[in-house]
Amino acid sequence: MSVADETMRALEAVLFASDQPMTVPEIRAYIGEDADLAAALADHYAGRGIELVERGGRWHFQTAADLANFLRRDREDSRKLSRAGIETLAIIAYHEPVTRAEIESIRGVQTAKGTLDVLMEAGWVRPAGRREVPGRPLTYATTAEFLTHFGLASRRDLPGIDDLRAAGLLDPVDLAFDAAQSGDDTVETVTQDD
Amino acid sequence: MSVADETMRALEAVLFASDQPMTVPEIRAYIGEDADLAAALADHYAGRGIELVERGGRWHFQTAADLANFLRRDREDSRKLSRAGIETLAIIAYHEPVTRAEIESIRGVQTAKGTLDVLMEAGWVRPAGRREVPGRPLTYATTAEFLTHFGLASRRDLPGIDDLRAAGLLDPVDLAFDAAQSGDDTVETVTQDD
Amino acid sequence: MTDAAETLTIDIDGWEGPLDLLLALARSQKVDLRQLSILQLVDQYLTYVDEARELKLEVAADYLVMAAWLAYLKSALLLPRDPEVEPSPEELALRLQLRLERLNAMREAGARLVARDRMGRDVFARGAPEGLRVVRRSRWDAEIYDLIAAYGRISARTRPVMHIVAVRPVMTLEDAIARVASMIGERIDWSTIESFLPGDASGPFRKSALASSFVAALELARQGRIELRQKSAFAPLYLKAAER
Repeated sequence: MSVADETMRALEAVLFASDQPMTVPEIRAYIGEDADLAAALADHYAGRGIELVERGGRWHFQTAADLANFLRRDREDSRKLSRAGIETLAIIAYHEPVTRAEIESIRGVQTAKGTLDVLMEAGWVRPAGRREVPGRPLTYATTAEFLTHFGLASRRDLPGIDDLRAAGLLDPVDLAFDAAQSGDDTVETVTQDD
Repeated sequence: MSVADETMRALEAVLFASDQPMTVPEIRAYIGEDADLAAALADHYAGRGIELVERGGRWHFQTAADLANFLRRDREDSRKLSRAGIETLAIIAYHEPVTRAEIESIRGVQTAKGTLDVLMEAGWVRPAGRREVPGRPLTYATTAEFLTHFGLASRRDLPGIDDLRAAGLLDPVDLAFDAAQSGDDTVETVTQDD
Repeated sequence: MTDAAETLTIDIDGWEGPLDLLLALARSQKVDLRQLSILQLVDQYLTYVDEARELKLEVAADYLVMAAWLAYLKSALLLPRDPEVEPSPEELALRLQLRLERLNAMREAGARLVARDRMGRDVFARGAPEGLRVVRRSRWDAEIYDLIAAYGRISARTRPVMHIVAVRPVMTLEDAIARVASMIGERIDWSTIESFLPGDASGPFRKSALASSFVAALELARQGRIELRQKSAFAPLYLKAAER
């Protein structure tokens, strides 16, 4: 294409600016010339990031189909799991398979539907069949991805209650401190003081 | 440009598909490569019916200006600005950031509330923080969209801004007055009688 | 704007304030604003306002204020200079000229700006962009410590509550009763309650032993097995086996 070709340039501009694919008569109304140039212009764009294509007698520019993957990008927002989320996940990990009612009874607090959704979205929790009791409640279990994320070879690697106690994680001082920090849970003082 | 150059093609497609002008970091988020290619791609389009231009650090495709006559059909200037609007916009663009009082002192007339509103609604003017003087007046400045709309690569491209600055015409009257008083001849010429 | 002076006579509403009108009049002099004749400008303005009033047009107050100020400026420029008057009329004239220059500069800049190739009027963006997509995904973050700490927290909170009383150095009431009862038989005379405490008792244990021994003494006294004596409040408390 000769860059100096005014009609070709006008055709290019008109097709670019149009918000609709255009028929040859429509193009002619703008550039007032033979609009067969469209085919020539299409050749010029062949193999480029932009293509000029004809669909049902109408011409339009579009991005090359093979570049579709560039027109979207994933954005990952790193988000911290809420306290309810991490507690629910811990209960599932320690007690799986476990129903929602059981989770609530262990946590002592109602579990919002959204909390389980988040854990499933994160890929750490999956539905694990129904329990064969009245109501047939759905149970939940952790996934392989859960193990990978937390660096566990298996669920048996999770520290037991005795380990937790030894690590001070059942220590009421920490518990009281946590509660004071987050200000949400009231803490029953479980053990002694001097 | 080598047609086979995948990154160039991707850049072309992304800029073509975007409904907004894009900064280099934004482009990079999509094509994941050095986005300096924009300038090279712009060269490739030079003289064509479509051009790739940079406005305020953001790139976009647009039709070549000299083809306006082909494209104006059925289009009217929907953004007809009042004289007050044009003057106010010019004052903001050439003086930014500028307070409303400063705008009024140049125009010698109060600025109707609607004038600034119209400019902000058009997306050409934005509040630009307060000036740290008594009363902390709000200042105004132009936007990236202003540059895009008026085809300016940056504020340095404002018509005649260098000449105006050199002539002191962007300085406040008080400053210009002091300069004139400190020994040149302008006082004589203004007072002469015909 | 070339024949501004003539069209002015009928169109006062078209002006954006007195400065705008002055600028139009100044431009009608067809000279660089720096060569402007202020006296001529004053005359032009006053004539204009007079004509407008003859036509019984409403003349806004700020135009009249400007007219009065310009009339003063004119007389000051024409009369012999009074060095006492500050600022001098020449300075006032210069300021007016500077203001007109600035307004004129912005007016011309505005005209050049709007005459540019404008988006949507002269140049056009793509009519039907496909648009770019951002697929947002949350990457949830949690550490193994958070997980096990959470479980610890739940366990601590909800496990059957078990009150464990630590092994504390105490003397129970039973021990104290047995101890005081056995020792009292060996005492002939009145003995202070402290003498019934274990010799090595100290700290919290001594306090506990003292308290328990006191309660034990009261219990034994109630049973009639010992007698108590105290001379006054906080005086030493003495114990002796009851005489039967």
